[in-house]
Amino acid sequence: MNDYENILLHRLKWTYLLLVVLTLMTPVIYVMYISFNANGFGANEYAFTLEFYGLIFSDELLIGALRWTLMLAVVVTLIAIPMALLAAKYYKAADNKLFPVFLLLAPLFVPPDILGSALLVFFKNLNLTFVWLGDQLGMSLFDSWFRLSFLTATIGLIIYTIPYSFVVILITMGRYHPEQTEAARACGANGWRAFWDIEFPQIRAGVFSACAFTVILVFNEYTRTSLLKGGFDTFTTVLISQMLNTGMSGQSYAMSALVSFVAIAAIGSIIIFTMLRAETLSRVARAKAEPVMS
Amino acid sequence: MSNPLTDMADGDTFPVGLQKKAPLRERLVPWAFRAPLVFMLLFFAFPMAMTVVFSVFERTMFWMEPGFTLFSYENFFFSARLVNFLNSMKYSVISVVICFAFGFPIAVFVRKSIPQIAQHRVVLLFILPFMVSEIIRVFALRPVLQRNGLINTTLLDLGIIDEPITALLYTHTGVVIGEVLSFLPFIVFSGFLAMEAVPKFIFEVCDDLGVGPWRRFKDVILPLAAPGIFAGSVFIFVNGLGVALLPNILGGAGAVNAGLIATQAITALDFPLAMAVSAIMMTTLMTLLWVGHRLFDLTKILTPLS
Amino acid sequence: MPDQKAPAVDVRNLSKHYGDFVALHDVNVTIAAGEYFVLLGPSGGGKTTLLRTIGGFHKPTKGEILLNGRSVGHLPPDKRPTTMVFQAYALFPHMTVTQNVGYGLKVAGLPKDKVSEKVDYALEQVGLSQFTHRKPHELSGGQQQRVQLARAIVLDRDILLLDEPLAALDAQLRKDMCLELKHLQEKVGITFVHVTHNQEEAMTVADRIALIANGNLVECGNARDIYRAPEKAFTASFVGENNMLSGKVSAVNGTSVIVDVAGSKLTVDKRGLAVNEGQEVKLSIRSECVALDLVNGTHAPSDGISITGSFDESVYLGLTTSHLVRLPDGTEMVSRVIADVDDSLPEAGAPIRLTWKSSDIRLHVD
Amino acid sequence: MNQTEFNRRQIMALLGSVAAMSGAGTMASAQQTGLKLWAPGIAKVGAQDWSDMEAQSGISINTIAKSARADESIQKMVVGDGNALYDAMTDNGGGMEDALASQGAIVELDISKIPNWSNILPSYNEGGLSADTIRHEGKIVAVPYISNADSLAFNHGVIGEELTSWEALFDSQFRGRAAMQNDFGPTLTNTAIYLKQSGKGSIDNPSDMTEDEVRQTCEFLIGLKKKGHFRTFWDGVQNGAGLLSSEEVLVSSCWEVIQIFAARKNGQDIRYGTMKEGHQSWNNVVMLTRGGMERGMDAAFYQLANVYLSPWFGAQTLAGLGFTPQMGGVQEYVDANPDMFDADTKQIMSKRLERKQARRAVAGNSWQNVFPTNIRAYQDWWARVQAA
Repeated sequence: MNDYENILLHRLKWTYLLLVVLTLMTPVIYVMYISFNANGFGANEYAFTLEFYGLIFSDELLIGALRWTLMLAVVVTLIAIPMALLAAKYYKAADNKLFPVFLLLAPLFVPPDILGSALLVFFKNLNLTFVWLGDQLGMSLFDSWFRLSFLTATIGLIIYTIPYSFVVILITMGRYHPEQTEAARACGANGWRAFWDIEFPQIRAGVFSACAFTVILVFNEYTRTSLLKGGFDTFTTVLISQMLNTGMSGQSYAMSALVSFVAIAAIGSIIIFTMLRAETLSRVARAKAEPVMS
Repeated sequence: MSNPLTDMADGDTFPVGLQKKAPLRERLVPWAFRAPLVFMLLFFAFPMAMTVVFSVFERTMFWMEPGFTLFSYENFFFSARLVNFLNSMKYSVISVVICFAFGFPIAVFVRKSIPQIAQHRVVLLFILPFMVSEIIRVFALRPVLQRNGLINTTLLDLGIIDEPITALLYTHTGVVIGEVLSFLPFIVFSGFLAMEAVPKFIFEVCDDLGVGPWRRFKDVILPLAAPGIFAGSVFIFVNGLGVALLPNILGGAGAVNAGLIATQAITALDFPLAMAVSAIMMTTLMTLLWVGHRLFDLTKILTPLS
Repeated sequence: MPDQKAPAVDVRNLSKHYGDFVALHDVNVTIAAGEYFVLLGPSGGGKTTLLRTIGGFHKPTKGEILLNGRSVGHLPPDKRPTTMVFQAYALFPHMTVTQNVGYGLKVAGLPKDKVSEKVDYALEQVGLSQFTHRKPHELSGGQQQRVQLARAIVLDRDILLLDEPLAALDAQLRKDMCLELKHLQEKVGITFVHVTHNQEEAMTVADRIALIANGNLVECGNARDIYRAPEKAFTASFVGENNMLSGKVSAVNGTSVIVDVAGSKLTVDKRGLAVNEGQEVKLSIRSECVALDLVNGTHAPSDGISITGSFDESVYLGLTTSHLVRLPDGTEMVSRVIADVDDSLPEAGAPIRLTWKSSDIRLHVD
Repeated sequence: MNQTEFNRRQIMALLGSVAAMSGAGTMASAQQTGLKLWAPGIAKVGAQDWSDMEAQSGISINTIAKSARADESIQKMVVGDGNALYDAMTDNGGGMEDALASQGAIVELDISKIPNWSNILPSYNEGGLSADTIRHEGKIVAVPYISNADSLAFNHGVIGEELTSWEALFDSQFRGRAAMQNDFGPTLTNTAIYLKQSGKGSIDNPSDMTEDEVRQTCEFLIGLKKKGHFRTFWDGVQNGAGLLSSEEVLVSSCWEVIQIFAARKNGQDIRYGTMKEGHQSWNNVVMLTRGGMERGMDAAFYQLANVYLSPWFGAQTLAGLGFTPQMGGVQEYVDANPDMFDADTKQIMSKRLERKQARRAVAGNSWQNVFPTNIRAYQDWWARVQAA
């Protein structure tokens, strides 16, 4: 942004950008708007009420679904993030970079329904083969390993979220200088200590935002989970089955509004926090630089 | 560039001068780094490849049995499904173009005239729409686009139109609107990543040489950012083709894409057909990525990261 | 305790291949304990690869490395009696100076008070006692390198490896740091292995210098021998400002040979090298040993220790002035003089004779 | 602890969490002690959640939401793991109970354990009109809880006149303002009834058509769809009601509960007509799964079934969702406790009951069979209609 640029044009571009973000946000705001409307979706008159927010925690179905979704989110994050970290380290050191990149980013390009149905049929067949194998060997240890259950949903979601966390972690790793790991090794730290003491504290921000991102993705994902889940209901599948049946109950709107509000607050605080830290760092740096000049 | 794989491997001491075979533990460690790839091979690459095999199975009442028949492909190619598939391809291309027209300039603007530290934060703004589940976002579009929806009522109040536009919903336009609103952020992300390949001084140099924004875009930015743009466009195209949600909720007559065909087939217990559609989608995807890689080496996308 | 007589670093026919690129080819070198040894050479010559192989960051393809008599080929960097100072970016940005310096001790498991005591002593040695709570990005280049030094010496390892530690500093600071490094080494008394491409830095700090180029150890010796009596042609071309001449041997008599260079016959001491007639050889004369013979011009008979050419131009560099002369076959010779020449110089293109002492010209066969 | 340590520990953690997960998965489902009921929202009355139903039946109920699609439930119960997940389920009688019983997914019921079975509608008893809708090979395998004759909902406020024939749904005056259900069962049966009664198609039995009859019906619909006659095909109550209340469509073949919700939403005059050609009648039944029986949940099932056949439930569903009660004695029950419903609800209830009798009296009615003999033809042709 040099000095000669036309300030008006710059502001115009900024307003255009914010306008696009606003239009993309209308569904989120619309859901929040409905969640406070007493007579629910699509009604003409509007009566403000907080009733539904109260109902959220008494709605057994919703709370059960929330519990399952949280469990799914936690387990997927606990597995996907370390895997993304290992994959990023492997990618950095690998000489043939095309293969890991293709394998790890390809799930981004596979549409949800296609991935879901392909995995569904694959797991069913796998389960049938395991059952057949069990009969041959006369034991039923792994009969129900791959039936559609929590495990299959977790595997599907790991495949869905790992590209996102892989890229996020790779971006933060881009700024890390490998000489520091070597320096740590030269100081007597072994591989793990060098990683844990030196590299991890510097890529921690990336790892945490990857975790937050994965949790949000798992929370809001419907298509793949609905195809691969077992008998339990996750947050989104309950919302959809309500939509397809008697219509989303008031508290469902309230819950989704609450979830998106919490997520926005999380992302918003990350933005503000980094802004503040950048501000304080630059102010401190300026203060330090001052005396030298004077 | 030291190779973390090897240094991390020799994790413990040996008696002096003894050069025996590396212990199991040392050979195990490089495998820990390959575990994610093995997982992806086992549970992603292998199942997607198996779709081709399952697509030629015989269909039974409730499941399928091994066999070889091209009935599913025939069922796909010689029926209205093919017309729908080609149609949804056409509309996907339209939404790619619209997304690119609306989204890419934002990436250029962010990269060009926003200070370096603030850039990531501005791009983060585009993650906010994903805070609500994709399905609620699409459902919420209905009251906006329908006959007495938000758009029609505001236009009517302003007197711009005198009777509501019905083409916004339950038509192909509705699907395209849904696709654009769902996938616009992705062109901003991939554009932003692609613009990483365009060094900052390019803008000063072009100004210096008196190069107008359009020519600068055509001759300089486009060639440099091509891999990222291509990846973003393929992402939107393939998702437009494969997300069943959009035509299902917003589409009307004939608005059926591959994803919807697959899921409808699954509900109708016609698993071989669903696998045939998945196989066809995977081949389209692979050819697109292969062509893209030949034209502009796609690994260039991640080079700014490593 | 490593036995005294074993050399600190003993590299035996070490080779390192990256695919078909040969980074190091059959290198043999021994560095005595307590010696300040410098690996000098052009960038990409393999000196850094050698240093990093000694440090354990690369595995040798062939050959062996013994530190204090023990083979360490399979040991990782943290298990070797070595530690390292890098060119840049090697300080831990999220730690203060004290934490940086004390990290090695913390990893070794020393109690807290012992660590802070040793850290303060090390910081004092490098003169950074009042910067203890600063973060790396708040220090200057020189201070950062001093912190690295402190971080290395605090570990009391036997061998300290330095990978172009002063390359990122500006000229004046580099001069001061060279002397500091030398004094630190004498004070601490452990072996330093220092990699640089800067000849001056090498000669300031080094007890012995090894010249390494395209994967080979060209020559090894103390600063004075390398400068005054280079064995190999490459050493001459790299160290100091030597005039390199190539010619054919026209006659061999006793301890000297006659070499035909650009039409003149030069007599050169054989130095015991096996040379026969007609062989292509290289000669090197340090430019400060070459004098412009303004007195008897070109008509004096050729006496084997002079050559004629046409004057090109002269370049005034303050302390020295360089006179450029073009020989009949196009090669260029430089005569460098300390004194500020006040009398008139010949015009460009005028024939001129260059003379030198017979002991100053050296014969090289490879 | 060194690098290899980290990786081994990390792999252990990975395996540990996988085991924990599958453990958690099974543990969580076992811990829910109540009757695991796979049912849609319309299977409950009274409060928003299932508390009233639980109070009446004296058991705890864990419901898993179920969509109306027939083939989805077959897939889940026969190929999927429905039996492991659900103790009881609901679906359309007269078809689904035969399919599931034939595959051994549901079990025969012992009606002696259901006291209220005595006041069930006579047509369900042996030899009655709809006897076979709850029996498979003569054995009772299902308990009906609601039934109805689906008709045409229309926006009387806008149209201005009472519609009494399916002709209106397919008439060009409502081009682009008509809608039908996005499920081959009801839509094809309704269209077939119209084609049969109006003589436009040679259809013998609309509820179990031959391949050629299915072709005729679907080609009729495809022709209309190509002319842009249908605004859309609705999925679920909220979608159907929204179409009518937002005047997106003026006529729609749908369930009566959709017409009630649409009318209630913005107070428009949306009515549910009686069609002279006949209606697609159906009932919804609750069934005990084999898994439920094996897990000893049959006692709880019988208590719930007893509530479904109680006049209390009949009155509530008639008043709330407008479905036909499956038992007699509802009117006496309402008179017995006058304070349950206010005056005009009672008046609406009696008017609804009247109109339902009128609809059931129409000769052309035919049963919606969700599992017709050549279901494959239905599915293939329906895919063509959807793709048109």
